Amino acid sequence: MYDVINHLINTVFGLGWPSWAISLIAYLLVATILFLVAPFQMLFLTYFERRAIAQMQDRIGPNRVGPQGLFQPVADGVKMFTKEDIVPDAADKWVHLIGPCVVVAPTMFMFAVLPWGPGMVPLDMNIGLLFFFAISSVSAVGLMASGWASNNKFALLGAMRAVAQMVSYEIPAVLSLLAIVLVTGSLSIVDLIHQQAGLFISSADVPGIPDLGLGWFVFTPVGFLAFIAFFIAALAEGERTPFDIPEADSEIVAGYMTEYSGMKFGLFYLAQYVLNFLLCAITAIIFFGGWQGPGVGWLYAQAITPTNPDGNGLFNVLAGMLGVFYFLAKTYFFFFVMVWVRGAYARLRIDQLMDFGWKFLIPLTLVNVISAAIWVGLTKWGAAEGLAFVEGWAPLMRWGVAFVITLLLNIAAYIFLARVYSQAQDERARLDNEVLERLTNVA
Amino acid sequence: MPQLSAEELRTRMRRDLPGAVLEAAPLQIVPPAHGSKGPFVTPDVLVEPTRLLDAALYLRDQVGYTYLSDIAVVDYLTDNLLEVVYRFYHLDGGPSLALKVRLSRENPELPSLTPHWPGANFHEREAYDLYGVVFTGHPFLRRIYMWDEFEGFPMRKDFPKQGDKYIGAEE
Amino acid sequence: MDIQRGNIIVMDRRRGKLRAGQGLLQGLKVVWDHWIGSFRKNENFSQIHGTFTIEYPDERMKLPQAYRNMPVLIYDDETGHELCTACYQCARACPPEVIHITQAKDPNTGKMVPASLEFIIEYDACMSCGLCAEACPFDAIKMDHFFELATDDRMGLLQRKADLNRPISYYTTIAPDLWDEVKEGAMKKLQGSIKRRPGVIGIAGHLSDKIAARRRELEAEAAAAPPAPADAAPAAPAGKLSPEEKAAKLAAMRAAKAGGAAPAAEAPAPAPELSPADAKAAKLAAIKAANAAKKAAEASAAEAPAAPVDEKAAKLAAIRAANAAKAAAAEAPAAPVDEKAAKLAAIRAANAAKAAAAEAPAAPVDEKAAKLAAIRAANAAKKKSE
Amino acid sequence: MLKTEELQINIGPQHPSTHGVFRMIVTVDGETITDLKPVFGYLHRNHEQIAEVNTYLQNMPYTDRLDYFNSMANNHAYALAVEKLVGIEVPERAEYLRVLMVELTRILNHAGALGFLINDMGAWQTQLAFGMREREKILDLFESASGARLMCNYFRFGGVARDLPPDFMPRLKDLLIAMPAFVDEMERLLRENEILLQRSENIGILPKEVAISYSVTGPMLRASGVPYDIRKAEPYSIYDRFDFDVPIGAVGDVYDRILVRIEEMRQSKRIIEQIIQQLPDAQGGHINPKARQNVRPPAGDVYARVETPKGELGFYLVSDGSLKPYRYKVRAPSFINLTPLGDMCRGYKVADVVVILGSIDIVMGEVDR
Repeated sequence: MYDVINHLINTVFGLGWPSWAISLIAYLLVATILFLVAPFQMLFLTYFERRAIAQMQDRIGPNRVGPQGLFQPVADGVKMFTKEDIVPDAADKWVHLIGPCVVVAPTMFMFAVLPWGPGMVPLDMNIGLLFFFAISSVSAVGLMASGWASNNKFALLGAMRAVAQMVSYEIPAVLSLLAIVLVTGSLSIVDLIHQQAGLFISSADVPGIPDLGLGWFVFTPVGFLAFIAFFIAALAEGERTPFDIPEADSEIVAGYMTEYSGMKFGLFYLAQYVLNFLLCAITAIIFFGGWQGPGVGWLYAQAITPTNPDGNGLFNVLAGMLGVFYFLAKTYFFFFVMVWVRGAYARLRIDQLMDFGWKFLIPLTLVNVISAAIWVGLTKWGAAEGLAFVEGWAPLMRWGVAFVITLLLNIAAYIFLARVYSQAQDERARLDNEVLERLTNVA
Repeated sequence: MPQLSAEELRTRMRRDLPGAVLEAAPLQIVPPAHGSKGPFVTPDVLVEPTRLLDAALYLRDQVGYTYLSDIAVVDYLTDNLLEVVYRFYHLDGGPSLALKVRLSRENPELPSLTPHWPGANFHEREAYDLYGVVFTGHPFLRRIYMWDEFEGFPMRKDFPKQGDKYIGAEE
Repeated sequence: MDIQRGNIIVMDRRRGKLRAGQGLLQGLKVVWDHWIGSFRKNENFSQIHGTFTIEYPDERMKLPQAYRNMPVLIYDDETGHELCTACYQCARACPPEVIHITQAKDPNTGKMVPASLEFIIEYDACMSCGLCAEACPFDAIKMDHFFELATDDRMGLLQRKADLNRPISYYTTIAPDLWDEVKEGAMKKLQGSIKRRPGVIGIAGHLSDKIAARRRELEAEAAAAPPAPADAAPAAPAGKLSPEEKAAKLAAMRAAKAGGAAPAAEAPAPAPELSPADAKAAKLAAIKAANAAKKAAEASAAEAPAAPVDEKAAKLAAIRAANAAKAAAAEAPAAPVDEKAAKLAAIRAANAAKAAAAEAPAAPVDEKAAKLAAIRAANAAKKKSE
Repeated sequence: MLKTEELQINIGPQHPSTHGVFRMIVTVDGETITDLKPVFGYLHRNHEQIAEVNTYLQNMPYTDRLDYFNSMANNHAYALAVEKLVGIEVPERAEYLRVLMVELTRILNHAGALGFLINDMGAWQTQLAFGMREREKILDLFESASGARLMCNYFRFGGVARDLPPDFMPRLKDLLIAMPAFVDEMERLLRENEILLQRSENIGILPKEVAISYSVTGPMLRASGVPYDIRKAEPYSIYDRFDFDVPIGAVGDVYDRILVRIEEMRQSKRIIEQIIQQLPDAQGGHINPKARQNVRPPAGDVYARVETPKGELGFYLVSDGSLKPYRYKVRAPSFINLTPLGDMCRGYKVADVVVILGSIDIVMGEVDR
């Protein structure tokens, strides 16, 4: 954005403004766009989810308000706004009010590091990924605050579950990203995307691969396993089925949201759907190349960039449009997968969720980190790091060996852990029965 | 399938549990207005109320009718008694065997079967709630349908069928 | 326990199988198939894919004939007579006791008539069980298919007879086969009860005024027609008459014959025209009928003491004369009438006149009755003249 | 020593997954249940006393309201009781129609019950929607035969209210084409799904002896390993003419209850196929011409029961020789199956309570009566 504004003001109009002014204009513009985009994402996602899940259930879904029911979320929003805001008598009123705000704010921050297209990132932080996940865990505070302040047993149970779940699932999420970070050697989200150029093989691993923007990490065993683990963790982070335990409507009514109504309730929804969008987006970015796709790289090479200030502004627009299209298509696909999963599965129990996170997902991601280390060693290291024997191999050969080894390692780890985990389940069942026998005094 | 008739059960119980089985007196449930259908003599086994538990356990342990299906109370107002019907089944199939107990309407009291058949729990609570039959030894004999403050036993034949005295009482 | 004709299956729990996500993938596959299938509609019962939503206000399910919602009363389109005879079978069969019936009485005799005066169903408490329709021996109460009964009026669901009446033609549109099954018996029973219903009793409320008016009109016409001399008839060749006119003529002739025999109905004014073919003629005929009726009433009043007729016949004649006069006075301008009804009325008038004539020679049975009839006739005549 | 306090939670009466107005006073230690007391009666309308002021036939529509999922099965039990009391013969064709309707009821109940159970586990209504789809088809058939979808009021003493309409059989045959696909699909969704296995295996175990002493009935009793099906144990109507199997469970947990219900749908389909084969040869009309509307049984008492989809539904009738029953007692399966709820839930988590409750498959209209 900075480059485009700079080009417009200083080159086209020749005004010669200082760079801080251009930065200010660019950021204001970007912030405005993002704050407009975020709620609309939420509106569209709710509509999208309701239609998609209705079709999975052989229904039609909302189709009355506007063309094909497109204005249904708007109608819902109007309803939300006009509803009475009820605060329970026994609630802690200020905390009750602050809770939803604290939940929403971090999700908005997270847009700051999200690249939408080539060169279209509000802020290219060199620790973007870290920022993203650090900020996302702040919302747990808001959840706990609102659950506590409601002074309702269901809300408290829900909040405790939410915090436990969020804290537990940060770990597999970050561990699975760690594998990718190991491979790329960078925490910058923009860097991650740039490294996914190529054709099924990242051009960062094997130089000279034709660049079709398809060198996604998901095509490597490390990336694939990391993707599965990360997506599962993302479902838990975003409180989606089968991990929507904090707001399990069939058990604890609505969890921490039980005592909220009107727009405060709407804020929780906003936060949840924006977070879901962001998680889908980050999945698309890290494992599926973000805006990478056939054609974007070539278009962007012609555009005005810091490295190529003489490019054509038209190509900025074209590359941006194509990149945003790829990015959103991938993001919505992942959201569709979330809806799909929601359509197919029941919900886990809180202790089973913990079991799954700690006993299966975290060991699996740890193994994956080892795989990533092997991958890095085989594809990137050389004599300097003490791996002289791979020096002589061709890059493709090195890539192939790394692929096979990590694939075998990951499959073995998966099967081993699945077996161990299901044995652990049986053991738990036996223990449960013992507890049951102790507690039950059946004649 | 076991096919034990009520008559056979009666003879067996007379033999094994002397004194527990009573002769069933005919019931005058037919109001005079309905003509001359005559009194009604039950074919089932009538048990002495205090020996009910013995009889039920005999049925379960000796005869093999382990499944307690139903406990029904009938209010025979003209005969001034409550009849409690216990219905047992054999899990190999076949028809039921019923034990009947007759109680006075003023002070109906029976030993509870809940300690031996936990499934009798709700049946007995229901009988207590609607008819006022007190089951001694029941672990949690509370009203089950009506609220705890309710007075009277709504299924008894002399309970007023019209009007709501509780609305009046609140005023 | 041994089981006849079958086995005991112990469900296979598939223990010992490695569970590593195959089941989850199977679930996803099922849902995916449904998502793909949802772009077309689920057409018949043998399909399990495809949307099966019926978008209710836009499309509606075809309700089966046996569908029952709320009970309605049906009446005959042709005569307007309700099938209900107020036998109380439905009220007795109704479990929540929401049917309330009042039986109609003959205003003159005070006797019960096989028709309902008022028929109330509390729709709000009705449980649509259909026992009333099953219990009805006259097939007068049927279960409607209309289900959009929501209302914001608290008493709006208390349905009176006027709200409950539906024509048979309506019922045949919703349940043709069910009506065909019972049609014959129902119509036979209806004819039986029509015979025992005087006046407009038993006719659907919104039709009763109309039918009564039409009847009176036609009776007046018939009363006007009788005096037409038989030799005045051939003014127009018979072959050129339309069937309706022919029928009317026939009726008029019949009435005239009867009227001629009856001294009470004798009227001097001859009707020059044949039949009320056009408005003008009708008006003329009506006026003439009024006159005739007046005269006839006077005559009967005068002659009553002299020739005491049977009480019933006298009363009938008097009422009829009064009605005819009233109708003639009030509705003389009301122009062309229904030909069929005219025919019916004419025939009926003729029959009545004939009956009166037949009974006139019969000796006075009861002095008191004769006197009463005479007084009544006189009163009627007086009223008419006023 | 660290001391933790137990928390009392009211689940219900206004709760998304209590299947009506049902309340459970749950005492939890953390998330583990230490005590559970069911409280009900919110829907109590003294059904039994209403029945005492009605004539025998007038009670028929009221039995629909007991378990509004299976009105046909309720009708059947009541009709059997009165027929036994009065001594009315039922023509053969009517018996076939009765069994046909009751077996369709079983399929629709189990389809719905499984859907609701999975919904209680937290699925977003997909399984329920699939179950409801098949249920709607069956309800369409009911509507065309009896006139109503839920409150069928179809049975009469001595037969059924109406014969089948002409389009019933083709539609039923269509339905039977869809039925195996539907059951297989349900099985694929439920049987091996790891999440569902985790939620249902070894949850809410009711051992065989305990189940018998608790007098539970129906699929719950069979899931506990007792092959007691009234259709086999004391064949009523014409159930002795059909071949069908009795599925039983090995452990008696929620998973077994799911499996038993799936298998019972298959067996019901088998019975319906046999009915379609035998129905054209059946003698007699749809109603016994001698059976009138108002029955006046001799003084006496009778108990008749049927195997409804939920279990043993029994009617205990005492007649004083008048037009109205002197005593009318309903032995409701949902009500009795609730008895072991407290003991089944103890030691499990809060989330399991709703699953165990869902696996009992209660309908509050029948529990509260």
